Amino acid sequence: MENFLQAIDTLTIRFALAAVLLPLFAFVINICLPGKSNKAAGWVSTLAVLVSCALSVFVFSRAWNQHQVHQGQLWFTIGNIKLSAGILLNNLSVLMLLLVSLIALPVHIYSTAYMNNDENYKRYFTYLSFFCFSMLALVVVDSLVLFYIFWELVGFSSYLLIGFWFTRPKAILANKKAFIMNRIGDVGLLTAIIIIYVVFRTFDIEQLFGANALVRSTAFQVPGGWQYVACGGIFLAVAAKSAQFPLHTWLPDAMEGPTSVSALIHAATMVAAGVFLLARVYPIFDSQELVVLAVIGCFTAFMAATIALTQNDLKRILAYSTISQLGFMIMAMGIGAYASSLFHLATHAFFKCLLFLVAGIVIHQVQHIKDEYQLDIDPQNILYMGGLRKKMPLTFIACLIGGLALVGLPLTSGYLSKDGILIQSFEWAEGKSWLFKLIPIGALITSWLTAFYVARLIVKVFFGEFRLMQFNPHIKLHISDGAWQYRLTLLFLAICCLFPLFSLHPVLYEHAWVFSGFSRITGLDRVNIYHTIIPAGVNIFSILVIYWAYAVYVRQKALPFPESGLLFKLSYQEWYVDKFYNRFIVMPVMTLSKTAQWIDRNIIDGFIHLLQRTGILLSKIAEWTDRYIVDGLLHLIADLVLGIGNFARNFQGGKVQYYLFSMLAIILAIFLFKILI
Amino acid sequence: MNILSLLIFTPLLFGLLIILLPSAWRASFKYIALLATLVQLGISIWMYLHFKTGTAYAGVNNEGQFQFVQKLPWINLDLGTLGKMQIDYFIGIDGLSITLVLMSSVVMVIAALACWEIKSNLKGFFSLFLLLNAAVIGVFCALDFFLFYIFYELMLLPLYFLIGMWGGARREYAAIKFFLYTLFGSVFMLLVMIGLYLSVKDPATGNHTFNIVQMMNPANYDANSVFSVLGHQTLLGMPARTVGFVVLFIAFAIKVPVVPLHTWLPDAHVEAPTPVSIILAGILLKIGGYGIIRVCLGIFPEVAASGAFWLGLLGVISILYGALNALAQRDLKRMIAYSSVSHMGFVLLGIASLTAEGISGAVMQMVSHGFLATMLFFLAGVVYNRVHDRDIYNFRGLGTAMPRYTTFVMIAFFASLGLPGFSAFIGEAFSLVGAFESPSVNGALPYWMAVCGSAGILLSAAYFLWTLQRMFFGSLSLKGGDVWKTALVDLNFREIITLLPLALLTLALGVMPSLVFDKINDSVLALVEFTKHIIR
Amino acid sequence: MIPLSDFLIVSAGLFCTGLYIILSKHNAIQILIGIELMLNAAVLNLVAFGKFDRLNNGGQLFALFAIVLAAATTAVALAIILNVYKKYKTIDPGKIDELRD
Amino acid sequence: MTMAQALFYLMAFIALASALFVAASKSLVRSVFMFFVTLMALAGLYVLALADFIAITQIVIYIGGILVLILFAFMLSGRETLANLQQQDNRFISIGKLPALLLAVVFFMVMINILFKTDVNHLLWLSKAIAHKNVFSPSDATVSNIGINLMTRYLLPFEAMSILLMMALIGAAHLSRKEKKA
Repeated sequence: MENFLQAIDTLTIRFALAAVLLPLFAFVINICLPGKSNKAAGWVSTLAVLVSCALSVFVFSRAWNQHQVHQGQLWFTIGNIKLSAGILLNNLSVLMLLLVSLIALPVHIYSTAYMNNDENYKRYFTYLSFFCFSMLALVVVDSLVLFYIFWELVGFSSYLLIGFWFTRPKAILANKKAFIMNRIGDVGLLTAIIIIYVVFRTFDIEQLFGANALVRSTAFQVPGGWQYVACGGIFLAVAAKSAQFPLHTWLPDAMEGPTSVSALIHAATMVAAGVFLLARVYPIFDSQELVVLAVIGCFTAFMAATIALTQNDLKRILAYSTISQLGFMIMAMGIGAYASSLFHLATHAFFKCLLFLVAGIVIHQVQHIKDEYQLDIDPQNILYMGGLRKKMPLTFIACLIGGLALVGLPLTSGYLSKDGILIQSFEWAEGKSWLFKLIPIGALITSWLTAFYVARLIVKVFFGEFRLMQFNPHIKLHISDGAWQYRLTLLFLAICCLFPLFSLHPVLYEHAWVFSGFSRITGLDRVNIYHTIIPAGVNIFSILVIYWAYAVYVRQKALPFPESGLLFKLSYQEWYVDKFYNRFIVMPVMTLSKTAQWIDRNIIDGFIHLLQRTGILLSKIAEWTDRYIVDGLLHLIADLVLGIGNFARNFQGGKVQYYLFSMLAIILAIFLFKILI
Repeated sequence: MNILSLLIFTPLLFGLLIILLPSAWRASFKYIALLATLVQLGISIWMYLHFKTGTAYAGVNNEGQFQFVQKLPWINLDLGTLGKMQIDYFIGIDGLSITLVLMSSVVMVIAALACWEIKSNLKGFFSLFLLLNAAVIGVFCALDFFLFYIFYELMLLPLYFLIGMWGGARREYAAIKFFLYTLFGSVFMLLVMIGLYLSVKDPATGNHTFNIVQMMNPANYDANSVFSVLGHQTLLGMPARTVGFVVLFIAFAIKVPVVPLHTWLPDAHVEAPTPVSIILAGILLKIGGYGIIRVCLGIFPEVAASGAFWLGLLGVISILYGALNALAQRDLKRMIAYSSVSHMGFVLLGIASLTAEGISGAVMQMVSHGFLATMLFFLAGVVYNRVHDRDIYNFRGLGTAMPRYTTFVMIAFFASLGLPGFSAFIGEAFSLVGAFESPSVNGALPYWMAVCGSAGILLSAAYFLWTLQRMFFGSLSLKGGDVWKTALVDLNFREIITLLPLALLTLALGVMPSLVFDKINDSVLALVEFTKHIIR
Repeated sequence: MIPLSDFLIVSAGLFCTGLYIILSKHNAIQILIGIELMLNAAVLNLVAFGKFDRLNNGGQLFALFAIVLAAATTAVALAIILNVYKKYKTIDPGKIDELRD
Repeated sequence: MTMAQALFYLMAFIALASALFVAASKSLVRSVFMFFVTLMALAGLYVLALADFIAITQIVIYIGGILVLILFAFMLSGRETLANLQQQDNRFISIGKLPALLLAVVFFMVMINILFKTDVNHLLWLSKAIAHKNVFSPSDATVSNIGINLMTRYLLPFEAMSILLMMALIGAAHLSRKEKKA
């Protein structure tokens, strides 16, 4: 029986491994394919994802709510540690595996149409496959080192895809920013992993955080409070990857990448990796640290929602809404709503992906018009759009479903997950001081803000008149829902945004099957009033807000706050965070580096040059001594000899009589000498 | 014939051949040099494959455990009452050196392929090149301090001429700076070497000896000698062994280079011709790290342990300071040179941790940096050869003009900034693991150092990405206009076959670090055990 | 009997006079005369000492040889002086200084 | 003082005085003629030294040969030469000649000094010669003895001398010949 189970487990592991590795094969095949825009690349990648999606479904069915499966193999030995590489399949990882492959599949199909005219078609799918591989691997690996590796690889593939159109200056600035901000998180994660390793002497996730985990049994204590550094590091990693305050600013910029990429990476999967990381290492946090998480998540959700209110770029609005929703998830983690957070992660992946794909179609169509009439407009600006619901009905309906799910109206999946979080947050704040109450209230306000900006977006894009007409009345609109790839994916995702996929009961979130998979569940019992009053209150008020927005933007009623007001500016300028970073972080670092360079040039090299000059001076002194004192002595002797010689030369006057005279004089001198002595 | 001697002297033989051939055959010299390096590579691969692992082959302080050993009496002078002078031709390798030897052989092949750009005075260039080659391998293999020193000095001479004669505009300045710096280090090393010689006696013969392995055993020191472990002699008011360690460390730190002693490196790298830059960055810097491990740590372990804080501090300063400097550079080669300073800081940090993970990480980082620096300098050479300009601001959008080149640049840059999957990640990560582990294991380093070290990873991302963005992305726009546009052709076949193995090697090491760790693990454990033992 | 020393003193006087002429005159012929004077001083010495060699007549015979040689010398010297004059248009030996360093 | 002694001092005075005149004379011709007087006085001194043959030879060769040769050379060489040869600045004592004079005087003193130091009159070999009666007496006939000695004992120097003399004469003739148009 044991062996039999073992065999089944091995099979599951192999399937999971195949699901992970298939995109890698697609990546390698795509690299080897000839040509820049080889259409085969798209099909290779899509096929790989299709198969891994099927395998994921299979693995999910085998592993969901079963005992966890964990197999590994020795990777390498360093010192006395043996590092293994392996796959850990538990409820969390199979859920994510399924989710990622399920989202990736429609995006791939969509991309084959969306990128059809791009000259770097092959490169796009190469990158995309690489991303899928990294992301799938990230969710199933069993060791923190491997986790870190794929954590960074997803960041890297996101870098590649944001800068896919690398000739656009904005795109390459955005991908640099994204990578560096993610790097901050990576450094934090690396630090945290190493500290965890130093304390527990293992990288294995199951041993660390599993059922009988080390983290639970042993207190996570490091002398000097370094466990807080580890938690801070993890938090940094989460904030960077999931775009939480203060590291959120890369995500709106990352919208420079192709829209399909934004849908997959920057809405559904990669940004959710931060939440996934939290779920993985959840036991490491104690209650205080969780409060910090909740505060940050709530603040981010609120801030991003306020920014989304005034943005005009279609994708930026969605990006901020993503940040806001991720804030919800982090907050849910912080308040202990572990399962709700993951549930929201799953539902959010579908509806946000759907919204992005819709945005992609709209932008594509506007881009066509722009190219056709040579207009100088930004195809992503919603101020130029309007009235598209008649031209592209399917898109409109899909967008409506996605939008309603995002707002969290009943019958959608978003309602189930979001209200769950809200209810649990009120329950959590119960019995705590009023300061803690701010968190659920903030979340509540945020959900109403969400309703407003979603309504604004849909109204501006799909209702009213097509505003480009005002610029150029000759424009003929021959736009439609587009290719079958578009329709298919929208249909699929729109269905996934409705409640039946997650819960058979349309109103009560507690019935969602996701909750059955995770043991740490609180607040499922309808013990208090919140379970009724909050969904009702939220939704009624949301509908009012939507109507208000409709009134403002369609009926042209006055704006609730003027465009010159401080609040509007704060929102429009994205709370000045980027400007703050530029001034207070980027500039000082650049100054520091210039200073370092100056030190190098002038102080260290200056010291060397001083030594050199001293050496030269010494050698000059030595040379002077040599020339004027040592050589001087020699020259003195030489001059003396020369003088004597010249003196003697005078006798050689060629005058015979002088010769004779001198000769005789000398003889005489000798004589006299002889005589006198 | 011992295979290790063969490895060392093969290039010398080929160098002799080049000297003997008439100059009219100069076109063939580069092929001869390439052949020499390929033969050498073959030998070292053979050695790598036949290298035995296991605790019985750990080496380090156990003479019997070294492999491919050759020990011949070399200089034996009877000095009468002063005893017998005993200098052996003693070579052998253990886990610490095998990977570096293999890495050097690979880098040498690449450097030989980069020699295609050399156009003047080929005979001189290639004979010096091969002489350098022999000396470098010799340093990694020598186990007799005297022999080590000879090889160490023998490296200097060809390098001086290679930089000074075939270098760029300010080559004389760079060559002299390089020469003075390294000479400064090695002169003092000579003094310590002689001090050690006079302190150590071969237990078998009772003679003084230069044998490095025997210098590691405290029992071999004369009780009253200068460097005696138990004698506690002082020099200039400081413990003699501390002085010895510091002097040796400075000598190797110049080579590494560690921050206050690093300014020769940017100048030498920038002015040197590409193959010499490759050798400088790829191999020479590793000799510093290798020397610190083998000599400083091996002979003076207790001083290293007590001074680990300062070593670590220097390492961290190198990491951060080098990275900040790299961020401020405009010259591509200078930027890479400073990045080398930063990356070699991890080596020092890893060594200073005195843990198995840290030292393994340091060795891994050296091997990895060997390949990556080679790749980076080769790539910088590619663009410089085409347009004779390296200013980052003068290029934009090379990605569209030279897609293959840009691909390799991206691989090299991302591998260097520590992207997982490439070898540098493993090296840096495990150096940091060592540094983090150190406070709880031996208390050598505080935690904050490791944290500062990891900040270096962040900065390296900043300068590499900035360069990528500024130089390779965006729309094509060059300072030299259309002239440059025609000159900047994509990589040719030779360049691709040079770069491809490097890219694959660094990838392979990143995916399978066991290629390195399996070979070095026993030695590193033995070294750590040995240092612990001595300290106690 | 005239003492030998008196002869020698006279001879020395003549010799020194000749020496003076040689050193001080600017005329080659006068210098030649000075030389002859010195020769004669020598011959006087020979003759004076020759008085004490009756058997072999050494002093007298060599005085004879000296006189004959002086004659030959003079002849040659005069020829040289004339040639020198032809070439340099002077017979002042002080002005013929091509041997000067 | 015997007659001989008186004559000796007279002759010596004439010789020295005329020699000094030669040295002092401004005129070349005069000095040549005064040199003639010196030579004659010397010949007298030879006679007083009991060397009559030498005295005769002196008169014949010196006065008859050399002096005449000088005068002839002097006179035969044309007007120009003559005028040139005569032009000279010949003061006996002048600043330029002072060193020469000084030297000559010192030389003279040295020689005299040596003469007295050696005590020439009582040299060993002179005493022996006197003892062996190897000294001329004023009555001796010397010429025959000279002839015998010249042909026997001094034959080789005599022959050598004759060849030398001939060479000198030929040389002199060659040197003084008129050069053909070269």
